[in-house]
Parts: sequence; structure tokens; C-alpha cells
Amino acid sequence: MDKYIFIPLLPLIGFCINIWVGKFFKEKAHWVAILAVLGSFIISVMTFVEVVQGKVINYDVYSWVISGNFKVSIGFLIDQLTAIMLIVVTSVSLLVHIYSVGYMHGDTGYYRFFSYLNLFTFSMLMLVTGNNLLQLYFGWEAVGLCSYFLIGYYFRKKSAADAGKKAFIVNRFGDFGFGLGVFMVFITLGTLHYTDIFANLSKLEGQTINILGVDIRLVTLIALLLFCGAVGKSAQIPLHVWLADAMEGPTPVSALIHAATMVTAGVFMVARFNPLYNMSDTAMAVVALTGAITSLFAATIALVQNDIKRIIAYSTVSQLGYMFLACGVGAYAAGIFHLFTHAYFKALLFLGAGSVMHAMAGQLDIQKMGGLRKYMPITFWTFLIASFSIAGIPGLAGFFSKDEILWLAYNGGTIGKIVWVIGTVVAALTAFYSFRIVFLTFFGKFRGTHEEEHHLHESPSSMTIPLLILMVGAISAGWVGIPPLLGGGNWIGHFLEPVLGHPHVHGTHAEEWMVIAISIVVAVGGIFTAAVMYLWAPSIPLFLGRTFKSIYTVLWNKYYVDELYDYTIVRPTKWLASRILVAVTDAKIIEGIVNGVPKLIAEFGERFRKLQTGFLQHYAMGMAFGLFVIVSLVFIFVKI
Amino acid sequence: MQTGHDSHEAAHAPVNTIVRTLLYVPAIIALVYLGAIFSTELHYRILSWVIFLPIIGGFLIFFIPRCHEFYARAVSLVISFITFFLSLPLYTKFDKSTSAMQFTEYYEWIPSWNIKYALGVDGISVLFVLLSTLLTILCVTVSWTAITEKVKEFYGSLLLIEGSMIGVFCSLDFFLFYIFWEAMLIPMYILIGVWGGPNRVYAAIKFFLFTLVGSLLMLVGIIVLYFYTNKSFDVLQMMNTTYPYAIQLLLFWAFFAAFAVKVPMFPVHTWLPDAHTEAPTAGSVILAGILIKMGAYGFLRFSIPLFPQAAKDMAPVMIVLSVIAIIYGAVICLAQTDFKRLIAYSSVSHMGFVTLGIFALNMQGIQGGILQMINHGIVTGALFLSIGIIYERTHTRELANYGGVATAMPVYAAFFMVFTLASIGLPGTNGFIGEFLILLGGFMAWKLMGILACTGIIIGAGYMLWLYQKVFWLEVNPNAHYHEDLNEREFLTLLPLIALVLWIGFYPNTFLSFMEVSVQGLLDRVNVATTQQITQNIVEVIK
Amino acid sequence: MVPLEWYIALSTVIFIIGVTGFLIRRNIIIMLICIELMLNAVNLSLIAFSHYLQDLKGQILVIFVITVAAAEAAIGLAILVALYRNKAVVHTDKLTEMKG
Amino acid sequence: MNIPLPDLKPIIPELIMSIVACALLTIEVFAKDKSKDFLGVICIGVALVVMYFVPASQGITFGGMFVSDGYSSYFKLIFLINLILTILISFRFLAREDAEFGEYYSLLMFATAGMMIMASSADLILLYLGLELMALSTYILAGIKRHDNRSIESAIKYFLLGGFSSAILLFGISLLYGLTTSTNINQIAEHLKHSEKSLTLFMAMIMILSAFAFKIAAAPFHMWAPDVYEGAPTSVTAFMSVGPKAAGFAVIGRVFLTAFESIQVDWTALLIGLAILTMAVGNVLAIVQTNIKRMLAYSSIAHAGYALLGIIAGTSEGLNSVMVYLLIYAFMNIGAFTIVILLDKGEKISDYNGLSKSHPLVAAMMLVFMFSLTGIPPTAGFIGKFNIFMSAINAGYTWLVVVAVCFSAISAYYYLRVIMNMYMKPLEREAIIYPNPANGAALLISLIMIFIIGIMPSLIIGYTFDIFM
Repeated sequence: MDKYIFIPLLPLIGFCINIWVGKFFKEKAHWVAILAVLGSFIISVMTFVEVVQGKVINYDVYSWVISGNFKVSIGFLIDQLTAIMLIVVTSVSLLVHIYSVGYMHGDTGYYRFFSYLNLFTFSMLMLVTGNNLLQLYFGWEAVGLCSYFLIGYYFRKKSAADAGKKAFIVNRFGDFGFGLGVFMVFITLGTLHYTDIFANLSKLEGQTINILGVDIRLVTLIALLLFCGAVGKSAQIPLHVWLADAMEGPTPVSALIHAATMVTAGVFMVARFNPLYNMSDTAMAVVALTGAITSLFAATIALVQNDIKRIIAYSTVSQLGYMFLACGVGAYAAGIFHLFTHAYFKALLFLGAGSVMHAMAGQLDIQKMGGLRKYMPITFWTFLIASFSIAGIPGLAGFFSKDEILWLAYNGGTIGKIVWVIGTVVAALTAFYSFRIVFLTFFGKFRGTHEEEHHLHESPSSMTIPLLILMVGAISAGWVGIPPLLGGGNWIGHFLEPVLGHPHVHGTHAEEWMVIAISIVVAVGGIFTAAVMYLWAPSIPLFLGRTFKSIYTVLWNKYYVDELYDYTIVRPTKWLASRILVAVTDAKIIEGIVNGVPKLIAEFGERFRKLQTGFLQHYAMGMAFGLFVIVSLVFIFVKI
Repeated sequence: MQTGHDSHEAAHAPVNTIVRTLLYVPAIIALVYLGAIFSTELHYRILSWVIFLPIIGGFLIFFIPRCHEFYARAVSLVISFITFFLSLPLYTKFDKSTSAMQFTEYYEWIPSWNIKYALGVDGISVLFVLLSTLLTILCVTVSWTAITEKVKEFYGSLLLIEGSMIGVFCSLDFFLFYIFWEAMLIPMYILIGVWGGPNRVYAAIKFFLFTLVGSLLMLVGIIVLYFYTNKSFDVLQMMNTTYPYAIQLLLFWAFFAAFAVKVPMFPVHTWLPDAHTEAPTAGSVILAGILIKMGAYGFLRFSIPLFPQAAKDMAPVMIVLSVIAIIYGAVICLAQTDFKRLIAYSSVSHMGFVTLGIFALNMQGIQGGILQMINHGIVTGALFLSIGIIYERTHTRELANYGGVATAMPVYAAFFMVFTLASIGLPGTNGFIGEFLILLGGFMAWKLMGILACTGIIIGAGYMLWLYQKVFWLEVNPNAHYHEDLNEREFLTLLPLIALVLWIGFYPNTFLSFMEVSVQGLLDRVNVATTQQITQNIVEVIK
Repeated sequence: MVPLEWYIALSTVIFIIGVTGFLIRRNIIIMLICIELMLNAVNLSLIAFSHYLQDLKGQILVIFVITVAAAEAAIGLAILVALYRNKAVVHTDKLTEMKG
Repeated sequence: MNIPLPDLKPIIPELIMSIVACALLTIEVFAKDKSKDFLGVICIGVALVVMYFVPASQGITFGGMFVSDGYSSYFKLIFLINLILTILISFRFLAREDAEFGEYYSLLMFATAGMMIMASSADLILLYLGLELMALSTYILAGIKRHDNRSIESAIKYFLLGGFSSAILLFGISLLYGLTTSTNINQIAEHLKHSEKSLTLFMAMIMILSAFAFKIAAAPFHMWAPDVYEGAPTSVTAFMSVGPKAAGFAVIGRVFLTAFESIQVDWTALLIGLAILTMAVGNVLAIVQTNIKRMLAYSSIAHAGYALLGIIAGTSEGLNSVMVYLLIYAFMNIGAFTIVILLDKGEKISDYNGLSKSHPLVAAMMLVFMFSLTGIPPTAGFIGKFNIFMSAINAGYTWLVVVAVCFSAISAYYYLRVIMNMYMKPLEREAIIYPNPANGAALLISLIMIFIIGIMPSLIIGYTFDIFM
């Protein structure tokens, strides 16, 4: 037993305690949970330090499944990538735990909430620390489960229950591909352990598989199948539909799971499998384009939404797209860097939104807010910083990571150029909608009811302290990756190099300056446009909405993707189930035969019993007739 | 009937139950431990005892005077416990390093037909014996207050079923096997028909006739086999005989008739929803937990090793049928409005996985298949137990009459959630290990079919979560009659199953190691067989 | 001498008359007589065979058949009397209480 | 002139039976006792004594006409068991039915003696005599409730059709005699072996077959059975459904497998057709019955169909299986009829509704009998069927067994219906049952034998094997 095992184990213990006897602790249940996460945070930091010093931990705890040549263990691989993830996960988790003490105060399911959070932390840590694909898959599904629990936390509400279910099932679609990918890995390489996989990857080179008449390279196939899982988990097109609905969960959950940690698991997976992806240009292109398109797509939706959490959710989708975009152009480290910074500023945004909701008694519509900066200054300032950070204002965390991605994308060939253009546009949109929230929420006059205004207050310290800590992160998290051009050492890039490799950069300094400049310009432009439209000339949005009504409607309805799925998948399946399988196949055909045969026999019986008339002569005739038939048969068939 | 005003009370009651129950847990664990030690020390003919103690006990219960219902319950509980203890040496003394039969017993029985009383278990069957003895205890406890009419007959039948089920898994003589196989129909028929739901009579007869038609064809097959085996019913001797290909093919299908109905595979599955739905809780548990495993077990024990060539050649057909069952069963669940019927159809889907794994004919597939049978026994058994528990309060199976159970019965809801998750194969639960191995095996053998089978998992999540939402979430149904959470008895009934779900989920090797060698032996037998490739067309399509 | 075939033919004809009578007549007494007719047809053929085969067994059988026929007639009539007492009918078309 | 007395040892059982039967008639006249039970007791006692003599009195006598061998002994055992069980179930029943005539018992004995003679006859003359002895006695028995319309109706039907069929039999015998100059089965066989097949032979065979088929109630010569079984007093029905049937099989086995051995292929084909038709008619028509006696009548037709499979197999093993089957059938069928007798509730199947609530023990026993008739292990019925199927398959008639198995599955439907009514339907009106020790004993014997044979079949199978080996 060494300390690493306690990283995931402590939250698990916390979960077990709280789920069984948490009810006794009443409002003290959080102590168990927080202490557990604190413990694992401390160990994580210690581990991180070890990793920084150059140690890579890789060992098996016990054999999990052994079946013939299929051997998989529960084990830990803690390298640079995992170490970063450990810090992200445990730190954000710890803060969200603390935040929840205030946020969830008075909730009937207090202990339940904390036990779920613990379980989530455990699962996420299993995901990132696992040294094999199956353990990754374990964590992968387990975080999905926790997400399901926590989205559906207010299970009395139909929308929450539906959202939880939707999240789980949509993720299952992704996992479908992921599972097949795992199978393919095992079939082709005979192992699921990372080190063995990466050591044998070269064997796959040149192998193809014929699917429906098309020869596909094995590496491409595996990479894409695994990517399916990432698409589901990280809410990329076309499986992004669950994340916005997931905002039905309590806000700390949105911050922890649907912004900082779980949804980034896909990025983590792709980064973890970078040797595989590097072998297939097709897969890389697919990853990059999926990321780019998703980020644009989500950003456009975010422009017109009014629900504060949904906007942030779409922003998350968009930012996740950014990370995939980075991975797709080979800039894994940049992707992870963005993951790292994003975790803090997005968690901050969510927790800020939660704080706003707390004050607004659950109101989410930013059109009904306004002027809140007077009532809740801490929330305002932290939220503002986070918004600057996400918008990419120089000096803040978001700027450095986003810039790194854009610069490396710019360097990434034709596809790189395309995604760079998209990325830049998205940066502008991001700045715009982020400040749309800020201006509509914290500036101007309060637009809610009087009663609501009376109720406005700053959140308790258990909520504001995490906000402040996260604010530090949102400001400074990027400092670990300041590019050499700006005088930094891109420490994180070098730190991750052993795992994620080093992207090829052939652009000049001038080009790099240009990229930076453009991103600053679009960020400031976005903020300025938002200011114009929502602070100084509020009629413009209305005018635009009327003028481009069709576009507005499409965006407002999120491109009708939900409806599309409803009509192409959900309804046909239900129709198939109830109208065909139940009504026809089972009831008519199979049951028809099953019940029909006895009926037929009984029918025969009813017919033939009429022959049994009770009349003696008929019986004698029967005998005589039988005799006659037999004799005739003998005459016909027997040749003498 | 309690009403809403004391919901505060109700909210705290379960906690007390948990605590009180947790006090029992160490006692029970200690009891089981002692039982294991004690029975391991003793030397007795384990299999005969385990088979005939419940059978004799069941008959004895019939003679308890009608007025003493409690004694009927208590005696059956004691008998089922003793049976369980007696079966424990199968776990502790089992030699995992050999694929030969263990704990064998051989006696002459009907010398004129060369029939022996032959019992024995190997890695494939041993777990089912243990599962049967365990589930029977739970069936007894869950029916404690649910059955108020003809109590002794109920418990007698239950024990008779237990004995015959175990007999099926232990028989090494085909005649003996068939006796147990059929004999079980009688008490099961009674169990469904007498204590079942509103449409019980139809369901009971349907169950009986379906199974009978299938097994009678098998009977013909058995007799044919007898003459081809030099007039012997000895399974081991049969395994050492190679049959002509045409005979293999014919007998494979004759056996298929019996086993496919039991499993049930796709076109012959319609007895199952009716039987499972209408049966009393214990009946559903036995049906879903063990009885339908006998079909898949039959494939493993007889069809495949006795007719390896035919099995290999027919595997594509079986795989296609399995995949149809997986998807069909899953999709049809989406349209169910009946609590038990939904779970019943999900069994069709899950058993499709099992047969898929078995006919993948590779290590992962078969091990997964066997493990999945155990899993399905645990999980679906548990689901039916759970449904029985709430049915006792509501007396309705219509999903529309439920809602918000999680508010009223939080502990129960949590338990049900675990089983739901196991049912949809979430990692960390037993369902995952089984399904993963099956799909891996299936995918290795038949890519396209493996892919199609995977869709069953998606739909599986769909209907189970839909069910969970409909029953447990949302607002409390105003017409509901569930205010009391689990009591100690119900809690303790479900607890061992939870433990097993997690045990297999996190450390399946305990169970996989039991079957490893035996499955390898089976595979060796299959692999030497050469195929005639008469199903080449299908192979090309589904490969 | 009359050839055997003629006896057999006669016997067959009488037998068939008996059968036909049994099949078409409703009166139980007449049916009983038809049965006697059939038996006697058999007797005829048996005696003919016995004679032509120069074997006594046929004749022995005839004796038995006659005896049995007597017993049969006695029992038959007894049952008939019982029937007549109960229902006052002697026709089979009135005896269709049990059917199906 | 010294007339040598034939060796009487082999015929001792039949002699005892006949003499005692005659004596009973006499005793009955002088008996002052209102109750005739003592006659029954005597019967049983004699039957037991005879049972003791049966295996001991092996031999051939009366110039080869009478053969007492293992084969016949086994059948005689069945007849005697049938007799004993029938008497046990008739004790109170007759009084209840207002049919307590002393001659009832002697008629039963005569009928049994007839059957025994049939089983032992190696000569067509003796066979005919035995058959008529049995038949005439059963005609009277069927009509013994002489004030009851249905009883008389059944007697008339049975009598007329029986006479008709025995006339046909005689015609067949006469043809065969003309063809072979013999009435002795062995001599006939010897003769036929060396002669050409001829149409006359076939005619003879068909006529003899039809008469035997009438006795075992095989389709299309079965039509008397449902009516007669329904109308006759239940105890007589029980007697008739086993005894004459078994006797019929005994002679079929003897005559066809010995005398007609040379044309076995041909009559086997005929019998296959007959067997399929019989199983079909019996099972399909049983499904639609509402009267339990009638249902059991059709079921007994169906069982004759299964048993024919053993004859079709044409091996000693097959014959064995038929014998075992009939023995088992005696127990389970009489058991079922005992329950019918025990309940004075009416003969409708729906009258059994809810029986398990009012009389659980009776219902449980009926359940065993029904499952045994269906052929579900571990009851004897399964062993019987299994045995038959095994011999048929061994003889190469697998397809026929598959057909039989399908019909057997159909049969489950109507047997289950009885169980369903007893266990799964609500009680409509309380049944009156008339328990008495004799009926109880009959039930107990049947029940125990069903389970003993079901679980330890080697007890009786070994016995039959010993006879042939």
C-alpha cells in the first residue's frame, strides 16, 4: 500500500460513509466529503511534486478481469499528463465541495449530494489515473453515472429527470463507439494496458480492415472509434445535445462535472492516445474539424440564449471544441493547457452563476436580471475576471492557452489554417456572449420583480471564498504556459512533452505576433460589441432579432438538433417498439402462432366431435368404413 | 394505511432500519462463515444432499397442519439455509485446476437401461448450484408476508423446484437430467398458476406447454443419442464419442428446441413475459434467476461438447438469433407499461447476450456468457425481488400507478438503482464484466454481430432509466400506497445481492477462475472439430 | 361336388347381408339377428373349409361359435329388456343421449 | 377308455378364477347380508392367491392351445391388479349408485378369467372363447345400473358393436383357417412362412386386426369407447379402460408377432397409420370434452395409440415396453377414476373447480395422476412413455416418435385443464366426497406404484426383462 491508491480511495470511502449513514450527520455530512477530497488533494499535490521531479508511477493494484488471454488490472499510471489532471480534478472538486456547503444549505438531500460528489471525484480520479483502457472505461462510465445522478438530483422535477436520462443515454451512444474501439485495440494488440499498447502500436502500421467494401486503416478506425467516446463525453457534435440540458443539476455540479472535469475526459483520452492519433492524419483531421465546428456551432447558439447556465454550458461545449481542435492539429499540450485554464475560469463562471442564482432564488433568465453588481460585489468581480479570462484578455489564464492553441493551429497545415480561422471567429463570439452575460446581469437596472430585488444579497462566505480562490486560478493558471515570445518559458508544454510530444512550429515570430494581435483584437472587439448592444444601445439586439428572424429562430432553437434526433431516432424507435414489435410481431405473428395452434386443434376437435353422433349405426359405419379404407389401401399398394 | 402527514417519521424510519439491519449483518456473515467451515469439515455426499434435502423437505412441508402457517415458513427457511450451508463446500473445496467433474457420485440406478445415478459438477455448473441455493433463501424470505394463502403448498413447491433445479445442474446422466428438467415443471406450473397475478392461468399453461414441447423433442434426441452412444446415457461417455455429422446436426436442433425455449431465444420467447409477469415474486425470481439459465447451461453442457461440429456450423445461426433477441427484447421494453413485463422482456435481451457469448465459441465469450448468467440471475432476481417488495404494498404492476417512490422509499430506491445499473452493465457492477466479455468474445468472432449487439446496451440503458424515472423519480403518485421503506427482512433479502453485484463487479476473478479450466476443456473439444461450412452464406454476411 | 369357392362366396354374401343389415336397420332385435347372420356365415365357411381341408378344428370352432352366439343372444336380449323397461324403445336412433 | 387328463397346472389360475366366480354366484344367492362387500373381499383374496399362482404355473397344455409363459403371466398380473383395484374402488360406490348386485363381482372375475385366457391362448379358438367370455361379462357390467338410461345405452352400444366386431374377427379367423388349415398360432406362422402372400391372407389379417383394434379402442374402431365409458358405472369404466385394452394388446402381440410374422412389414405399415390416427383422434377430441369420464375415455384412446408404438417396433423390447406401459397405465388410470368415484360432484370437468381448496389431498392426488397421464417425470407415466419411445426409436421409427411426442404435448393441454380447474379456479360449490378405506387403499396403491415406478423403474422393467431373457 502506498499513498497513490488513496487518491481515488479516500473519496470512495467518503461516499460509502455518507451514502450509508450520511443521514445521521444531517447538515454535517459535508465534513466527511470535504475531508476525503482534501486528503486526496493533498496526496495529489505530493504526487504532482514527485512527478515534476521526474518520477513516473505505473503499477498494478490487482488483477481485475482475467479471461483467457484477456488480462486487465486495476492499476495506476501517474505521469505528467495524469499529474496535471489530478491537480485539476482534486482542486476544483475541493473548491466545489466547499462551495456546496453554502449552496446546498437546507436541501433535504444534503448528504446525498455530497456522497454523489465524492463518488464523482472517485470515478474521475479512477479515469485519469488508470493505466489501462478498461479502467479508463470504468471511470468513463462511472463519471457518466454520477453526472446522471447529479443532473437528476432534483428528481421530482421532470425536466431534471429527463435531462439526467438524456445525458446518460447520449453518452451511451458515444460509449458504443468507444467500446468497439476498446475491442479493436484488444483484438489487434492483445492488451489494454497503455504501455503495452503504445509499445506495440507500430504493429498496426499498414494494416487495413475492409468495412462495407472500403479499406480503412486500422489505426484510423481505432482512433475514430475511441474518439466516438470522446465526442459523447465531451459533448461534441453530434452528441452535444445533453450538456445544455445537464444544467438542470445543481450549479456546483455544473461547475465541477460539466465544465471543469468530466467533460474534459474526452480531451484527456485523446491526449493520452496521442501516439495513436499521430499515426493517422485522417483521424487527426476528423478530431480537429469536429472540435472546430463544434466550437463555432456552440458559440453561435450561445449568442442568443437567455438562460445564464445554458449560455455557459454552450460556452463549455465551444471551449471543449477548442481543446479538440488543439488535439487535432497535434497541439496536445496546448489542449491540455486549455483544459487546465478552462477548468478554473469556467468553474468560476459557473459558481458565479450559481451565486447569482442563489441571490435570485433560482432565477436563470438574464433578461430578468440586471444591476447585480451593487448587491453582490464579490460575485461580480470574480465573474468579471472569469469573463475576461475566457474572452482572452492578455495576462489572464484564458489568453495564454487560447493563444497557444491558435498559434499551433495556424502552424498546422491546411486544416490547421481552416481551424485557426474558425477558432478566431469563435474567440470573437466567445468574448461577445460572455460579456453579454456580464452586462445583462451585473449592469443596468434590475429587471426582475420587486420582491426579487428585495431578496438580493451577497452569498455566504463558504461560497465566496471558493470564488475568490478560483479567481486566482482564472488569473494565474495561464502563467505556467506563457510562450517564449512573451517572455515565458511555456513550462507546461515542456512538462507534458514526455507524454504528449512536441508540435512542429515553423511559423515566424511575426506571424506569431500577428496571431496574438488578431486574437486580442477579436476579443476586445467582442467585448466592445457586447457593450454597445447591451449597455448603450439595447435596441440593437431587438432590431437584429427582428431583421434576421429566421437565423435568430434557428439559433434560439439550437439548430433544431434535439428535434431532429427526436424525429429520427427517438420516435421511430418508440414507434417500432409499440406499433410493430409489441402490436405486430409479438402479438400477431408469434402469439398468433402460439395461440393459433391450440385454437386450431380445438377447432378440429369441435368439428370432429360432430362425427361422434351417439348414433350406433354411425359408429358401425365408421368401423366398416375404416375397414373398407384399409382393404382398399391393401388392394392399391400391396402387389401380390 | 399511513398518510402523508407523518412523512417526517417516514423519512427517518429507514435510517433506523438500516442501522438495526446492519447489526444483523455481522451475525449473518458469521453464520455463513461458520456454516462454510463446518460443512467443509464434514464429509458427506454434497450433491445428493443439496438436491434431496429440499425435495424431501418440500414434501414434508406438505404435511404440516394447515393452521400452522408460521411453521411452514420457518421450516422452509431453515431447510433452505441448511441447503445453502451444505452447498458451501462446493465453493471452498472446489478444485479449480481441473476440468474434470468433481464431487461425483455414481450409482447404478436402472441397470436394464444402463442408467446411472450420476452426479458431479465442474466449473461450468458449480456456480449455478450455489446461486440456486442462495436465491432460494431469498425467495423464502421475500414471500414471508406476501403469500397468505396455501402457505405450505407454496413453500413446498418452492423447495421442490430448488431441488430439481440443482439436480439439473448436477446430473451427469442424461436420463437423470431429463427427469429433473421436466419434474421442475410441475411445481413451477403450480407456483405460477396458483399464486400468480390476474392472468396466471394462461401464463402457467403457456409456460408449461412451451417448455414441454421443446423438451419432448429433446427427449427424442436423448433417446437417439442413447443408441448412438452404445446404449448409455452417461454424459461423460457421450463426450468421448464422436457422432456422425448428420446426427449431430439433427440432435443439435432437437436439443435446440428444448434449450432455446428455456433460454428463451428469439422466436420462442413469448412464454417468458407472460410467465414472469404473472408468477408470484418468488416464482419470477426462480424463473429469471435460475430456470432460464438451464437452457443456456444445456447448450454449454450438451449441445456444444456433444455436437461440436454441428455447434460450430450452426453458431452463425445462433449468433444471429441471439442478436435479434438482444435488440428485439430491448426495443420492445420501450413500449411496456407493466413493471414486471418490462423486466421480463429485458431478460430476453440479456439472455440474448448469454447465447451470443456462448456461441462466440471463444474463451471470453463463453466465460462472459456463464458469468452473465450468474449476473443475470443475481440482478434480474434482485429486480424481481424488489418489484415483489413494492408490489406487496401497491398491488399494481402498472407503471402509470407509480412515481416518486424515491421520495417515499429512499433506501429501496437506492437498492433498485444499484440493480438497475447492474442491469445496464455499468462498470463496477457485475453486469459490466459479463457483457464486456461477451461483447468482446462476440466481436472477436463475428464483427458485425458484435457491433449490432452493442446497440442492445444503448437501448438497455434507455429502457431501464426510463423505468427508473417513471417509478422512482418525479412527484409522488397521489394514489400511491408506498409509505413504508424497506423493513429489516426485505433489507436483508436484498443486501446479499448487492454485495454480489459489487463483488463480481470489482473482483470477478473469484468466479472467472472457477470456470477457466472447464471452459478451456470445452473449447479444446470444439476447436478440434472440423466444420462442414454449410452455413457459409450466413457467415459471409455477418462476419 | 360343389367347389369350395361357392361356399365361400355364399358365406361372404351372407356375411355382407348381415353387415348391411346391421348398418341400415335401427331395430335392435333385427340388428341382433344380423349379427347371428354374420356368425352363421362364418360357420358356413368354417365347415366348408373343414370339410375341404379334412381338418376337424373348423368344426370344433363352429360348435363354440354356436354356443357363444346363444349366450350372446341371451345377454343381448336381457340388456334389451332392461332398455325397454327404462325407455320403452328398441330402436338405436333413440339411443343418442351420449355423444360428442 | 382312458381319456388322458390334460396337464392342468398351467391353467390353475384361470380355473380358480372361473370356479370361484361360479361359486360367488351361488353364495350370493344364499347370503342374507344386505351388504355384498364380503363378496368383494373374497374376490380380492382369490385374486391375490391367483396372483401367487400365476408365475408358478408356467407351461403348455391342451395340445398347445394354452400357453402360460412369462408373457402371459405378466399380462395376467396386469389383469389381476386391474381386478383388485376395480373391486377396491367399487365397494361403496355400487351401493351409492344403487347397483349393488352380487353378480357384479363374479362378472368381474369372469371377465378377468376371459382376459387371462386370451393372454394365454395360442390358438384362435381359445382366443375367441376368452375374448367372448371377457366381452359378454363386460357387456353386462356396463349395463349393471339397469335402471339408468345411460348405463343401459352404453351396454347396448357396447354389446351390438362388440358382437359386430367379433363376427368380423370370426370371419377373419375362418379365412385364416381356410388358408392355413390350422388355428394354432405357431402352426399358422409355420405355414405362412412357406407360403406366398395372398390377398386372402391380407383380408384375414385386416379383419382380425380390426377386431383387436376394436378391443383396444384404436381409431377408427374406437367410436364406441367414449359413449360406453361415459355411460357405464365409473368403476366399470375404470375396469374396462384397462383390462380389455390390455387383453387386446396381449393378443395383438401374440397373434401378430407370431402368426403374422411373415407379413410384419405390411401390418406394421397398417398399425403405423392406425397409431397416428388413434393418437390424433384421442388427443384432439379429448381437448374439447367437458365430461371428465369422456375426457378420460378419449385419453385412453390416445394412450392406446402410444402403446401401439411398442407393437410397431416389433421387437421383444417393444413388446416389453407395451406391457410395462399397460401396467403403469392401470395404476394411473384407475387412480384417476378413483378420484372421479370419490367425488360425488358431477362428472363435468368444471365441477372440479377449486377442489384444492375444499379437498387439498384429493386434489393433490388427482394432480399426480394427471401429470402421470401426461407423462411428466418423476411419475410412472413418464417411464412408460420413455420406454415405448425408446423401443420405437431403437427399431428405427424415430419420426413416428416425434409425431407421438407432438401429440403427447397436445395431451398435456387437457390434463392440465383438470389441474387448472382444481388449483386455479375459485371454488364454486363444496364437493361431497365419500371416503372409505377401500378407495383409500386403491388410491394409495396407485399413488405409491406411480412414484415407485417413476423413481425406481428397474423394479418392473427388470421383471419384464427377466421374462424374455
